[in-house]
Amino acid sequence: MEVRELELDLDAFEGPFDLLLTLVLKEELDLAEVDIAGIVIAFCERLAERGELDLEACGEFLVLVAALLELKARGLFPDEEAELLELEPEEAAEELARRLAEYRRAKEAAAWLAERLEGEGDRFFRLGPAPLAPRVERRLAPQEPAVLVAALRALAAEPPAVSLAHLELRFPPVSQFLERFRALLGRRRVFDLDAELDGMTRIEQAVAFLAVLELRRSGEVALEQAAPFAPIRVRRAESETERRPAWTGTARSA
Amino acid sequence: MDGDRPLRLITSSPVDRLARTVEALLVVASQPLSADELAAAANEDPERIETALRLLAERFAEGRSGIVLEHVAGGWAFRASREAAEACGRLFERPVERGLTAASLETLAIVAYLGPVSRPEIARIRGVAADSVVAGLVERGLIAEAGREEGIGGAVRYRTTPLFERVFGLESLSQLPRLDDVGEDAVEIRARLETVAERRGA
Amino acid sequence: MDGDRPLRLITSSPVDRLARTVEALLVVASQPLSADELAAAANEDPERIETALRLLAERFAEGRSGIVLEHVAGGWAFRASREAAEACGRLFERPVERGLTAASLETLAIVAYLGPVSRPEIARIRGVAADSVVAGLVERGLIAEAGREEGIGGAVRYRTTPLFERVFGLESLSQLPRLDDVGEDAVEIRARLETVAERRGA
Repeated sequence: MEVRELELDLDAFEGPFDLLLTLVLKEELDLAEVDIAGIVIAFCERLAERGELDLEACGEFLVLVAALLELKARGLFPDEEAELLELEPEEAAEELARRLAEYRRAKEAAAWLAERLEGEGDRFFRLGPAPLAPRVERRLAPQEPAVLVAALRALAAEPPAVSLAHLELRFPPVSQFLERFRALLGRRRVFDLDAELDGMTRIEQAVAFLAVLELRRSGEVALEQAAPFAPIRVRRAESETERRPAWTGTARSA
Repeated sequence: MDGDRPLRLITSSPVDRLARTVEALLVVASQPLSADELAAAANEDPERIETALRLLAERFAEGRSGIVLEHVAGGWAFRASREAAEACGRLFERPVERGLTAASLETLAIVAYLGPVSRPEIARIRGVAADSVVAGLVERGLIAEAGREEGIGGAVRYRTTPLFERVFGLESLSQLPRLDDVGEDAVEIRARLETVAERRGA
Repeated sequence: MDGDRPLRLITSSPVDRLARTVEALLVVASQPLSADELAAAANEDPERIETALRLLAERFAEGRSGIVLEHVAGGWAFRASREAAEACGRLFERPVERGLTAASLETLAIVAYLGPVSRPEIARIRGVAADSVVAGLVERGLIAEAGREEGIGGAVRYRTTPLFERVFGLESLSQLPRLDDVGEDAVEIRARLETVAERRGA
């Protein structure tokens, strides 16, 4: 049985196994799209049809599927993928084979450790201190009582008065600007925000901008800006629906 | 002691075999083991365990072996012989420490001036949990438990130890420097510290 | 071994006295002690310690005593004799080894052979993220942090601990078997990949 001729019928690929492998190695097929379990099932079905165990084919197949899984796992590590994408398909295949060998080695070492652990199952030893071990002596050089006095005085010292300076930044209420802009829109259909903000402190400008956003949210105005950093124009909303605050919705009128 | 009697170390006698099992159990244990525990582990009668223990007590006796079998509260355990005490001391010794951390000093000062005092009180005055610092000072032998606060489930209280007095060169706690600017006695000092701590927290 | 030769346990010979000190040190130590550590604690020449250790290795040998002296993890330590394993198993747990999964063993193997090695490197070799497996091994004390990779923000690297050597009964990491040369293996796999892939191209 030739593994390379195994016919596959997957979502992402239809054709013989060796073509799939070629496309993958040339990076013309994204492995993320390939259902590797589907390949395994196809192989097992084919094996069952033949009714005999073809050990050589199984070995071949396992190596190839392991290679595909390794390639797919590579997708988990984007940095690595970028690094590998720079490789020619030829080099990528070589790198892949090297990694596969490395992983196989780790598995062999793990198997050795497992066997070793099994063999050491009858070796018991104490973890941690002995029941009647001497206490670990932590010796302290002679100390001056003055350090104790200093420590307590520091604890007894009044905490420094908390500075309230930062609280003196006074924020004018947003409502103040809401009223001001509503009044303005009562007289004019549209105004230029930058012109209105001119002469205000930075904090006032910030609060005024919040007020404009609030008017926009409630549907009372529409905002226009030709380009980033271009002047913002505030336009009175035309229709009744446009003016209705979002949270009342239409359900209420129904 | 019949010190010159030779002991055959290898024998196939059942008691010797049991003694070897008990030796093995004791060298792995991190707690003393009672005769019952040994019997259950060895799958043997407690009487035969007692016999094995007697044999081992003779073999692992002070002056005869560096490993000494000792009967302590809770059971049997191996310890180092007294003749090896100096060597063991060197094995467990750590370099002399020059000073204490700020947290340890604060805690130690509170216990020295206000003790006996509980962990929750120390935590209240310092404004941070005191558990690991208190445990560290207990381990170093600078403070020790001294009863509990009154009432059911009262917290453990701590006081300083004679080692504390030695390290700080004091003959007694009454020799601690006075802290009149903070308070005239423990009651005043405590009140002052607690007031400040509350204000700090606020 | 000349198992039936009687051993006098009490003698006043200096080597015997030193052997008793070494016994005492080993029975209270929490980890294997190197000849140098034993020499420092006993305040003796390392050569005389070696002599004492040889004497003790004979006395505390498998089959002869329930306490066995072993050379492990770069030092000397007592353990229970294997013949007492069943009794020990009834009394003691083996928390370090319990439930070591295949993934943990693979990771442990990678750290043992390639360490110090970082988590990303482990992940690259195993093809899956290694975070929880590494954390589990650190918690068991089988691996530990060992600096960082070079460069700013380099990944933490890990190596195996003396406990790893002790659990697996290794005198040192150099006792790990040599594995097949990676190069050859890679060539073989490469050849198989190519025969399959390039036949299609033809």
